[in-house]
Amino acid sequence: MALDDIYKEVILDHYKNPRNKRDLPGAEVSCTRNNPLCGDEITVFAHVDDGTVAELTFQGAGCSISQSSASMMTEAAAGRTVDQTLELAGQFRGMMAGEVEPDDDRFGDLVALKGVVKYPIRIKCAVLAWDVLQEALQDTGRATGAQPHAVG
Amino acid sequence: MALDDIYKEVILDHYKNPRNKRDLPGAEVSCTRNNPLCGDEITVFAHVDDGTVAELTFQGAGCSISQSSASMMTEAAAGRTVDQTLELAGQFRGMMAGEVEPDDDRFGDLVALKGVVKYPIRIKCAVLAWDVLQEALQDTGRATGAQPHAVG
Amino acid sequence: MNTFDVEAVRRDFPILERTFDGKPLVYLDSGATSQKPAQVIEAESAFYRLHNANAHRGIYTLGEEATEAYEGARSRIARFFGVEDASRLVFTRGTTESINLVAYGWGRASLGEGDEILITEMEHHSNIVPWQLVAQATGARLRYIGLTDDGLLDLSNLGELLGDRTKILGVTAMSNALGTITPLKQLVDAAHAVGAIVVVDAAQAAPHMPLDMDGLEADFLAFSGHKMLGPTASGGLLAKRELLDRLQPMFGGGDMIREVFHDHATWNDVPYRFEAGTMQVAQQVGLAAACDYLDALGMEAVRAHEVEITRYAIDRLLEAGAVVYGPKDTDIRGGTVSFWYHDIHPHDLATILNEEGIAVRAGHHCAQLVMRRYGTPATVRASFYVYNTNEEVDLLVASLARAGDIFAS
Amino acid sequence: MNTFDVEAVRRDFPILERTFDGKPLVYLDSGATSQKPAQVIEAESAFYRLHNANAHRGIYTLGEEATEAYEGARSRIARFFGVEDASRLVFTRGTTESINLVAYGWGRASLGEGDEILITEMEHHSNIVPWQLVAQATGARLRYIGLTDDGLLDLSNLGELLGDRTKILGVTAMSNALGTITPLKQLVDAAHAVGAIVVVDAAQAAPHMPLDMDGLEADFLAFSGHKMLGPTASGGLLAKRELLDRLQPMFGGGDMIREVFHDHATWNDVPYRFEAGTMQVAQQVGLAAACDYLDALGMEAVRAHEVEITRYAIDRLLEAGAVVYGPKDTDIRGGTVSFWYHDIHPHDLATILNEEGIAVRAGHHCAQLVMRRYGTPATVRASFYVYNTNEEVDLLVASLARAGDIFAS
Ligand SMILES: Cc1ncc(COP(=O)(O)O)c(C=O)c1O
Ligand SMILES: Cc1ncc(COP(=O)(O)O)c(C=O)c1O
Repeated sequence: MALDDIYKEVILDHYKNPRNKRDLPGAEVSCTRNNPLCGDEITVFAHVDDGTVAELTFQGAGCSISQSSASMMTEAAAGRTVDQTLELAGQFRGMMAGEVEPDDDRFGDLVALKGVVKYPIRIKCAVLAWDVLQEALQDTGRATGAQPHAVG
Repeated sequence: MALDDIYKEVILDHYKNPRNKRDLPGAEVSCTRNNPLCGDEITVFAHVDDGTVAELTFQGAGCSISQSSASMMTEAAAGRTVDQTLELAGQFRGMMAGEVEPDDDRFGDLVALKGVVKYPIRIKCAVLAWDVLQEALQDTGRATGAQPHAVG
Repeated sequence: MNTFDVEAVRRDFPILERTFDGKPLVYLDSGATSQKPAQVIEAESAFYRLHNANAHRGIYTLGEEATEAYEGARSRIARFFGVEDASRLVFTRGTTESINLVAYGWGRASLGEGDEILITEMEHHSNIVPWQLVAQATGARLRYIGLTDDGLLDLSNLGELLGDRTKILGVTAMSNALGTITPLKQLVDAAHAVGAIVVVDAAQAAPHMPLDMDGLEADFLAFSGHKMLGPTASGGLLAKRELLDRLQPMFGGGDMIREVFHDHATWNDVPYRFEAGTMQVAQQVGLAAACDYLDALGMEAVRAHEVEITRYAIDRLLEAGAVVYGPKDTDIRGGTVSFWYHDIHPHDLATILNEEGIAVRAGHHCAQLVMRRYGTPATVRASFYVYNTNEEVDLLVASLARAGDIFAS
Repeated sequence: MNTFDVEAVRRDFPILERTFDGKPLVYLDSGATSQKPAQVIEAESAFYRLHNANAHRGIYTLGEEATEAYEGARSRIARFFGVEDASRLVFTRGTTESINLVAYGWGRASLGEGDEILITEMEHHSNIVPWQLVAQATGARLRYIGLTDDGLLDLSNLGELLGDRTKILGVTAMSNALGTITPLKQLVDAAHAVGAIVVVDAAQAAPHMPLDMDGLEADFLAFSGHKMLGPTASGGLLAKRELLDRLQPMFGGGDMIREVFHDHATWNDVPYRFEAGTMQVAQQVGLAAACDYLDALGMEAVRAHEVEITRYAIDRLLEAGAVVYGPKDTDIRGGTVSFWYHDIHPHDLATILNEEGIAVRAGHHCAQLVMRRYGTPATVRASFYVYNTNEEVDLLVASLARAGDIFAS
């Protein structure tokens, strides 16, 4: 059954028991973004210390794919340098574009999201958290994040 | 040949030798209108004296149908009362809509325009002069006529 | 037609032959866009094959045919809404463009500080954002009629919201997120009593129930052809004639002018002055065929069919433990049913239903204020039309159980 | 294709089988709108039969197919103009809407007193009236590049017309009234040298000659699908990406927003923030098929075919004693030939030609400033495309003689 590819146990587990889902007081870096199609929303908080993502948490609401991806991301990225994290983001994107073969060591639970590739419209859900993280890290100056072009 | 219906000799004669095509200094009534599709333009001038169209002239440029119709109109309408003229306009419109059987006595040369009914898009050419006349007579207050809704 | 023969209707819709992994398409997203009967598809392509030319321009026979087809469509579509004077119908791409035309041509042109625009929290973004832009550009104030817990307009404080300062009331005839049919006549009367004009968003109502433009006494009424069996890019704005005479054109260009000089131009007659450039000729011809199709079914019969299926769907969904938004009484709602099933996120639910060939929408339905009002970021929405059956509802409900299993595991 | 097989092309156009009183259609009004090959008609109707759903909205497979078709069309059409980044293409109904989008989203949003907009007397009303409205709304000054007696832009005083105050230059790539191909690259360079942006009206050029958006360095480029073998209601606005980031949205509504609050909204990404409401999905899919068709012919071959027929037509018309407007040199003109035959009014001539099945346009061609410049209220215009032949030109010229007889009598 095709649905097994997407609703794997590990995904549902991260969805129901999200890791690192909390505010991070005093975070140097934070960013919020939503998916305009569906309203899924993710905020990422990070302590960046000497070029390293020392601690990484998230808040948000949305579907199992967006929320589990965020949860897995906080596990996979924490402790890496900013550059390594951005590289990982690129590789994750590559996996979701069907271009990069995932590597268990680096990806950990994230490998489970590979099945989402077969559901093109859900890919945006899977990469949302990574978009936010990337934006947060690239743009440490802004505290409130990436809401573009407000009216008025 | 169908074209004989529209390009009758009398039409071409009025086109080439228009009657009453001149300005009318001191006209109480005048109005200009054009056909936005094609740019045909007619100005009508009238001396209205005691409820009668004492004198009627036109100026304009355009196709054989619009210009001959104007020329014929100046002949058919002059000397009638304003009410009679407006009635004639209504009958002419009726003929061009294929609803009124023309009556030689009242219409004179105008009967020749009946063939235009077969050319729907040219009907507007035939009635243009009558539109202008009607507007001029209904609206004796305005000197410069019916250009509606200028910008700025 | 006395009895509604849904099987005969279904045979007219080629797309219903599609299968996905062997499962037939169960299309429950007509609220987003309707499917098209062969008659409409053929009307549009016959126009290209036989009569295509630029309308209002050519002196040749083909050009006359195109003009007749286009203006014939205008009369036909106006008549669908009970309007005999075709010049009261301005063609647009659909509801969004129609509302924006009023927002630019009336709102921006006439509002200022101290004026108010009143809309409802039930509106689609297309009847909110244009008014926000008007408010920002003119200094007018944008106010909202709220919603009751049952998904109705909260009219308890209407007397406070609607007053001399109110110049425009914008209201949907039927909510695309809740299904609610609004008490339009009451609102129109109240607005007219204070001198406000009423802009009705009929995107959802026009396809699904009889609408009588003049019975409603609406000032402007916007609709989308693509939601009522017509082609994409068809639709329009109906108006009282005297308001069109005062509406300012939004777009400048060809065919909307009478004369052009270096520094200014004069306008063509109504409605042409609002139709700048080459319009969606073939599409409006297709929409006229859609009006023929719907009128042959009879809009009362269409409404009755949808009431039946909606009643059935709501009952079955509630039985299955779903939370259904909006009113449950089919007298005051259309066939658009928003719900949550257990705590399965709408996206997940839609993906699982899709595996069964079932097409439902999941999201905020361009009605974020409604979502926020009821404290949810999204719902699943099943919306029914002439080609849907109770059997399809059964399939939907059976598939919900399956989704429950996956998320319970 | 190396040699241009016009008979094979003609077989693709169902409408060319039409006869009028036994006389085959001779369609010489492609400047107004082109005819459609079966491939385009089929692409649009296949979308309805197989993939119809609202793009960008559905999570289900059909919705993904519709989104892919729509976004695939965006890439395909952008590529027709040499543009790889599809987000640089905003879909619109055509040239008029595209130019108005720039006029509202850039002109009104950024111009003021002291600023100047420079256009040419050769423009179609669609590239004049929107700028008049901008000038009136903002206090900017509208100026004109004049025309030479030969039908070219008079650039002798360009240095005086174009300066620091010039913020926008609007210019057609090919005149629809005179056929003139303008020296775009020279104008773009001159405009950029003073910091003005350039809005190119490619309505006539896009169908008839290779156009390389980036080679031209145009800032905005507007085109109409219906003139390039595509459906009515298809078309778009191409832009430099960084300008789209700064362009203000014109329409508010669904799908163009990111988030909507009571008092304001935030915008979606480029190009979606300019596409409010349900768009002309099926029509843009049809236009992509038209781009396939044209690219299979090869735009160089299309241009060569038209140069040949235009050369032939001008020679035959001049021989017959017609007065031909615009340049006679086919290197600097397209296949749009405006003329007077003797002193027969264009309307009369068009009616007489129509009796022979020949469709030409008579009128001001939405270019009243051109008409006034050359002292005529109207011309007859024959405009050629991929399906026209020299034999059709012969028929045209033979019928002129007949008209001469009627009016000489
Ligand atoms: C040069 C030119 N610009 C603009 C337009 C307007 O195009 P559309 O009517 O498709 O908006 C036309 C077509 O009539 C044209 O020829
Ligand atoms: C109530 C309502 N208003 C407006 C719209 C916008 O219609 P369109 O996208 O056809 O412009 C819709 C459709 O999504 C709707 O349901």
